[in-house]
Amino acid sequence: GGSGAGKSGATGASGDPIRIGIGIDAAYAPFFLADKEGMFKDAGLKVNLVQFGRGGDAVQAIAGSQVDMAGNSDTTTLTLLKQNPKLRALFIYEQSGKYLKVVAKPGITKASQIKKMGVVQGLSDYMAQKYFEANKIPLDSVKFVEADPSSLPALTKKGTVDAYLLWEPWPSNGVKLGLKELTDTGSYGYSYVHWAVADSTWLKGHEKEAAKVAEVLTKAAKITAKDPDRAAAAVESEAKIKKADAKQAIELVDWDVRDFTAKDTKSYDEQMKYFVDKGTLKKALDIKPNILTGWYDEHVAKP
Amino acid sequence: MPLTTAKSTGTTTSTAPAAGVRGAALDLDAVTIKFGDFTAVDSVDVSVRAGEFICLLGPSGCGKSTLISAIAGFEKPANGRIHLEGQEIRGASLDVGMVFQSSEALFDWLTIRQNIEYGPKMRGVAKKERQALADEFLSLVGLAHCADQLPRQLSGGMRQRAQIARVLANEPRVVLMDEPFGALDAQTRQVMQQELDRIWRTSGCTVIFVTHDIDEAIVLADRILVMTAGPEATIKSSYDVDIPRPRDEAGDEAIALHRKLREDIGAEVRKALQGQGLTQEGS
Amino acid sequence: MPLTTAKSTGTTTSTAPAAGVRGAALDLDAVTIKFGDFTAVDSVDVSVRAGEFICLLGPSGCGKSTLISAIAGFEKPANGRIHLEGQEIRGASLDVGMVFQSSEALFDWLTIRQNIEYGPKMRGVAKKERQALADEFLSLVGLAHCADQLPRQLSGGMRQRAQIARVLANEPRVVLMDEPFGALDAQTRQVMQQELDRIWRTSGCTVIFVTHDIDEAIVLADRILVMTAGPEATIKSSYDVDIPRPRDEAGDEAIALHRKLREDIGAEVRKALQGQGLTQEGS
Amino acid sequence: MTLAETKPAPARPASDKSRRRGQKPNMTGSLRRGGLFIVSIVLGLVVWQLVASHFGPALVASPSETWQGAADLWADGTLWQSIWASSRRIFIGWALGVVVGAPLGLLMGRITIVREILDPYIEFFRFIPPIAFVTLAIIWFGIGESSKIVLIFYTSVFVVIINTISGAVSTDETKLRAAASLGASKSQILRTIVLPSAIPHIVTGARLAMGNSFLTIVSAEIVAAQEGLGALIWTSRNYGHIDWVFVGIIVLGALGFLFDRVLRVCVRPLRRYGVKV
Amino acid sequence: MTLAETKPAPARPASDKSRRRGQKPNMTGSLRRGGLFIVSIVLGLVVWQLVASHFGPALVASPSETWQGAADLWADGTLWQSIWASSRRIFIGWALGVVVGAPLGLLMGRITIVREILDPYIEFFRFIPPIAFVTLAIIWFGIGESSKIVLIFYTSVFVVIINTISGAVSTDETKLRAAASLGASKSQILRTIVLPSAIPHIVTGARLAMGNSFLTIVSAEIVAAQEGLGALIWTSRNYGHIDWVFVGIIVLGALGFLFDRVLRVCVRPLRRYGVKV
Ligand SMILES: Nc1ncnc2c1ncn2[C@@H]1O[C@H](COP(=O)(O)OP(=O)(O)OP(=O)(O)O)[C@@H](O)[C@H]1O
Ligand SMILES: Nc1ncnc2c1ncn2[C@@H]1O[C@H](COP(=O)(O)OP(=O)(O)OP(=O)(O)O)[C@@H](O)[C@H]1O
Ligand SMILES: [Mg+2]
Ligand SMILES: [Mg+2]
Repeated sequence: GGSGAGKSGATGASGDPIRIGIGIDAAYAPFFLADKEGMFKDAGLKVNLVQFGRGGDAVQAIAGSQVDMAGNSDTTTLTLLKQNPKLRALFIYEQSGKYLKVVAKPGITKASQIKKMGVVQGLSDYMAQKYFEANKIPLDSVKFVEADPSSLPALTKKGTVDAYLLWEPWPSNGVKLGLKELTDTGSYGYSYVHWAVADSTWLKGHEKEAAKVAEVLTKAAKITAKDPDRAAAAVESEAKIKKADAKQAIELVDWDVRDFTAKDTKSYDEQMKYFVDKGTLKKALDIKPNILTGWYDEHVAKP
Repeated sequence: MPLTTAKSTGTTTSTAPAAGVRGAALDLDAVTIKFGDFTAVDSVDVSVRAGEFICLLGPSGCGKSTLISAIAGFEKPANGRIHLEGQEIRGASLDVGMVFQSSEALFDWLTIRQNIEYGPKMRGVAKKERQALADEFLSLVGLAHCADQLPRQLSGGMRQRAQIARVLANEPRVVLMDEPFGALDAQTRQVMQQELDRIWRTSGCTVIFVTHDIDEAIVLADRILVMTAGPEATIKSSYDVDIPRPRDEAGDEAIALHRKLREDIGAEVRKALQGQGLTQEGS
Repeated sequence: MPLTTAKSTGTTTSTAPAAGVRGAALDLDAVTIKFGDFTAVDSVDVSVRAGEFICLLGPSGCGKSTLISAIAGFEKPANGRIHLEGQEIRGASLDVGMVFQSSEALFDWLTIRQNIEYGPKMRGVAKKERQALADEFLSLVGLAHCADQLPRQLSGGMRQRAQIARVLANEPRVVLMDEPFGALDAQTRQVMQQELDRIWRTSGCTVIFVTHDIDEAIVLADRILVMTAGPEATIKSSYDVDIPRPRDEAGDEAIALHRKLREDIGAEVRKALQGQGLTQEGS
Repeated sequence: MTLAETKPAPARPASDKSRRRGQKPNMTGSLRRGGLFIVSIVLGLVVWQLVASHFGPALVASPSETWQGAADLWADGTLWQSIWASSRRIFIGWALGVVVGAPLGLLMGRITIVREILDPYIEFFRFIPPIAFVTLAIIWFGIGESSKIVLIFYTSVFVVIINTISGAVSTDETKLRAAASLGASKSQILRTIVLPSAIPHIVTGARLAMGNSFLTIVSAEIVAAQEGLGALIWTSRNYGHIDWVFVGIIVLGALGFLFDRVLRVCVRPLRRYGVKV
Repeated sequence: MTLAETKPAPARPASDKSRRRGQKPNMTGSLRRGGLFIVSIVLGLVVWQLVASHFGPALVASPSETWQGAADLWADGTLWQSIWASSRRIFIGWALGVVVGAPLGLLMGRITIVREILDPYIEFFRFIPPIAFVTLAIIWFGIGESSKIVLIFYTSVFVVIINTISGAVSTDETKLRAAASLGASKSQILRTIVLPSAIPHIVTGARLAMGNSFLTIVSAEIVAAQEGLGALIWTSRNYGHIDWVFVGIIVLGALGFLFDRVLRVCVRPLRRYGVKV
């Protein structure tokens, strides 16, 4: 049964439990692993993992003071900063150039053949634009069709769209339907990145705990990278995702907990520009106060 | 106050209710009607000739409505059979029209005129004809002035008259009437009786008429049936009324028959009332 | 068939309906009742003494039900006032009980007993007492044997009796009855009349009784009011009935009064019927 | 609507005619109603403002923020486009639901065999959230309007069916008997007796179905909707645009209110069938 | 339920007693009903299988795949846990909806001022999708059970209110008058006349509200739900686990079917109030 997450607070630890909001997704493998194997408890932490249908909701729950920390993809979280100035990005715990892929219907082999592109608003849309830009194809020559992830493989198979760009499991799902993987985002230099985010007010009094969480995740990420089976088992039991699927997803990701780099910051400026162009944001936000570059290196001793 | 035959004014006589319609013979053969364990009507045997006018009398709650419901095909007898011209009755039909005791039977959402036109409309009678028919029966029951009102805008007696017009306009072969004139004043009632009598004679339909008014039964009926007090009510006695029409309820024969009937029903009522802890002194 | 006073059997007399209840005087002062543009009742002036028994007669559809609805507080007069013991009537109340013309007024989801106990229960009468009251009135109207049945399981006449019991059990100061005995056979009707008479005399309540039966009016009333034919119906004439009680409808005085009333109403009905395209021959 | 209280004197179901005439008491009545309505709105705004100030703009957009958001969306045409797109979908899906549901309900209510055959399916499918059918709807009906309309139809049709059945089974027995013995055939009875008797229930069903259509608009527009209030709410929510989420919500509520008022006015001529709204 | 047809003879509303006795015709009736039911299920399965083979396992799980999925989920206890968790939420939210909605509907139906005050709010909020309130619900009621129950309550209460109002306003005028002149006070009339008259409508409202509760379970469980059928459907959907999605759907449908049957049995004693289900 996967109900353990909510009540996994270790006995004996002092203080209020730390509530961490996560999505129900293999991208949160280190969290599931740490929770399942009692690593938080071993570090003297009392942690409650709170699962949300979508990672975005987990971050929003910080605004509602329902959780203290959360994990989510950078692109999604960026847009949330406008309404939630108290969000603080602490570190990155995973990145991958292979997690998002372009999948096309049979007969289509290169970007120039794609006339209709299936995307999901946000991350997928952004990466798809970069894909066409990288292939020097003008964006106005492609029609972007927005849909929800689970229907895109079928729509591509039906021919409603020529291709789509999505995260796992939808690329493999499409392959099962007879579609072809064209490429992944890494091939044109873009990665899918997850942030660990905290509530600034909470963080003030809990720097030490946050650091400990980072340490535990660092450890858990290493295990995830080394032993995908073990991590997949944890995902299966905590999030009801089939082990094989979880493992497949886990293997596509670089599990490495780290601080922000200049390259990251540059990518955020680009994304900000994308959102302003799209009208999602009225003007580019100054996100420097929200992204605590250096926090990880300062608080977490490199092993 | 002796009354001769009635006549409705104006155009009505020209479009007289389909003189071609013939009454139908009815045969009730050991009819028993139950509600669950309760036997309301038990083994009723009656033969009604085509075109006969039957009045049904009996104490309150004996089973008159139940019996005619069965004839109308609404109630399935637990035992026995009812035949209309040799055909077993298996459900409601155009042949048997019913004026219900309660005026809930009117269709609230239709005007009085539309209520009256309902049957002909369902039968596919052309609009013109339907209207003429409705006009005729509206004035027959004295409701021409409220043809376009809804049933809830009428008084109890007017609603009952509307129901009568609706059934008669449909020209059924057998007309069942459950205390149709109960809510009318004596004079309106007389006019209605006369109209009914006229229609009956013109159309030759069979009528079974439930009433509590013995005089009414005497004025109208070819034959009067008296039911026993329920439960397990049955036909107690049958009186042929041989008085020549038009009849005078104050005539000698009529008065003698009245007395007999009163005695007959009275005995049943007393039986019923005694069972219910009530007595009637001095009678 | 002369009838002397009635008496109900057994226990009923001992728990006689609260002899202390006094009737109330009613004053109708230029009462006019409209439905939209239609004036049903126009300028009715009537004074009813406390404890008086009034019978209201009139052609079908003239406005009898409308008038007593106003007295019950259901219909607000467009003009004029109705006073009960000097207090203007502004809505339905415990003081004025009403037996409706239609038995839809019974509560379908309650048994007959529960219907009868309804009023006392609402007034907070203790359970024991309520039961005794219900028993009394159940046997009064001859429904003791179907106390636990639902209204839809009764015949039309039985339902009407249940309604009467329900109102009387509530001991109102004014009892309004809209053709309460219309669906009863002659004998049951007589018994009911006698019971009503007895209750009226014991309790001293005021009664306004709508009926189409002239004899009934003569047997029961202190005063008979005849209404004109509608629309704009009003009180045409008033007859004091001075015949000593118990009355015999076959007595000379009664027959004379009957004739007068019949003539009086008849004239109104003829007026109404002529307006509706109907005539009555020979009268 | 003035029939509500039990005792005030003009409670008797008066004629249509009499009730239509605007008499003085009705005038003050509608004045009071108008006043109450404004008070309701003002009160709602005050409570909203209080809630908003309590939770802050990250969670609850204040009335003024929402107003600003609405103005922005209005200026670039998005708002009007969304309203129009969603209204169309809702209306068509709902109308289909009523048009299909009412006859089905009548048949199921009065014909045993039809009910026995259809009942298990209806009692099964009406409990399944439309979100489960999003993918199937897209595959079958494409990413155009049809799939969205079908999803809205899906959530409205059952409500109409169930309510119509309940109306059909409670048709007055005496009227059914009367019609049958006046020579009406089964199908005529269905059309001329059962249908009129069930009209108040059908109207209630239609009003509830309208509500359900609105509730489904988000699920329906999650898919391939570039425009529409549901899409607006969903994407704004994903981007943390609380003010736009609130614009969507308020507009949906107001639109629903409006639709219901219009529906009520449209069914006024049905008053003789006992419709009281 | 045998009252459906117009003409068959025992159509007259017979006494409760007579209808309860299982007589022979009823025996064959229930046999036929049972047979039809099985035919319905088999037919449904066949159609499902055909659809599944047509679309393939990536889009539509076949009956056998679904069965396998269910067996797996059953084996590790997830299924039972989900059923139990969701049933609890649905039941509590729904029951609250009925308990709050019915009295409110009665008051709104009969007391003009109450209706005039509450009507604008109800006609506004009933059109707003619960998904819009997910965030607020969490903030107010926490991430535990309460917020989910509140969301379910939200979608069921309006249905009950609207249906109850429609019942209350159609209370027979003669009965209201009779009660008033038998001395019943306004509140007594509400309790003893309006309520009994509205019971069939309340029951229909409750049945529809049950449907709406089920439709909301996915929205409700998107949030912070570790278990439940809505969460199962949502997660599996996001992971392309079509078989588990189908397990969730089928179980929801079957559960709804079951709940409705239980409800119908529970309201049987209300038959004298005119409840026919
Ligand atoms: N649906 C029913 N269920 C149970 N019993 C019923 C039902 N309908 C009628 N009865 C019973 O059957 C008997 C006869 O009823 P019926 O209505 O036929 O009487 P009636 O002769 O028409 O009386 P009335 O003159 O008062 O109208 C009564 O005792 C009544 O209680
Ligand atoms: N709700 C209403 N709307 C319009 N007109 C009505 C309404 N109720 C009654 N009327 C009209 O008022 C007049 C009087 O009706 P009322 O019911 O008082 O007659 P009544 O004397 O009781 O007749 P009956 O003896 O037939 O019961 C009738 O012409 C009727 O059409
Ligand atoms: Mg009868
Ligand atoms: Mg009257």
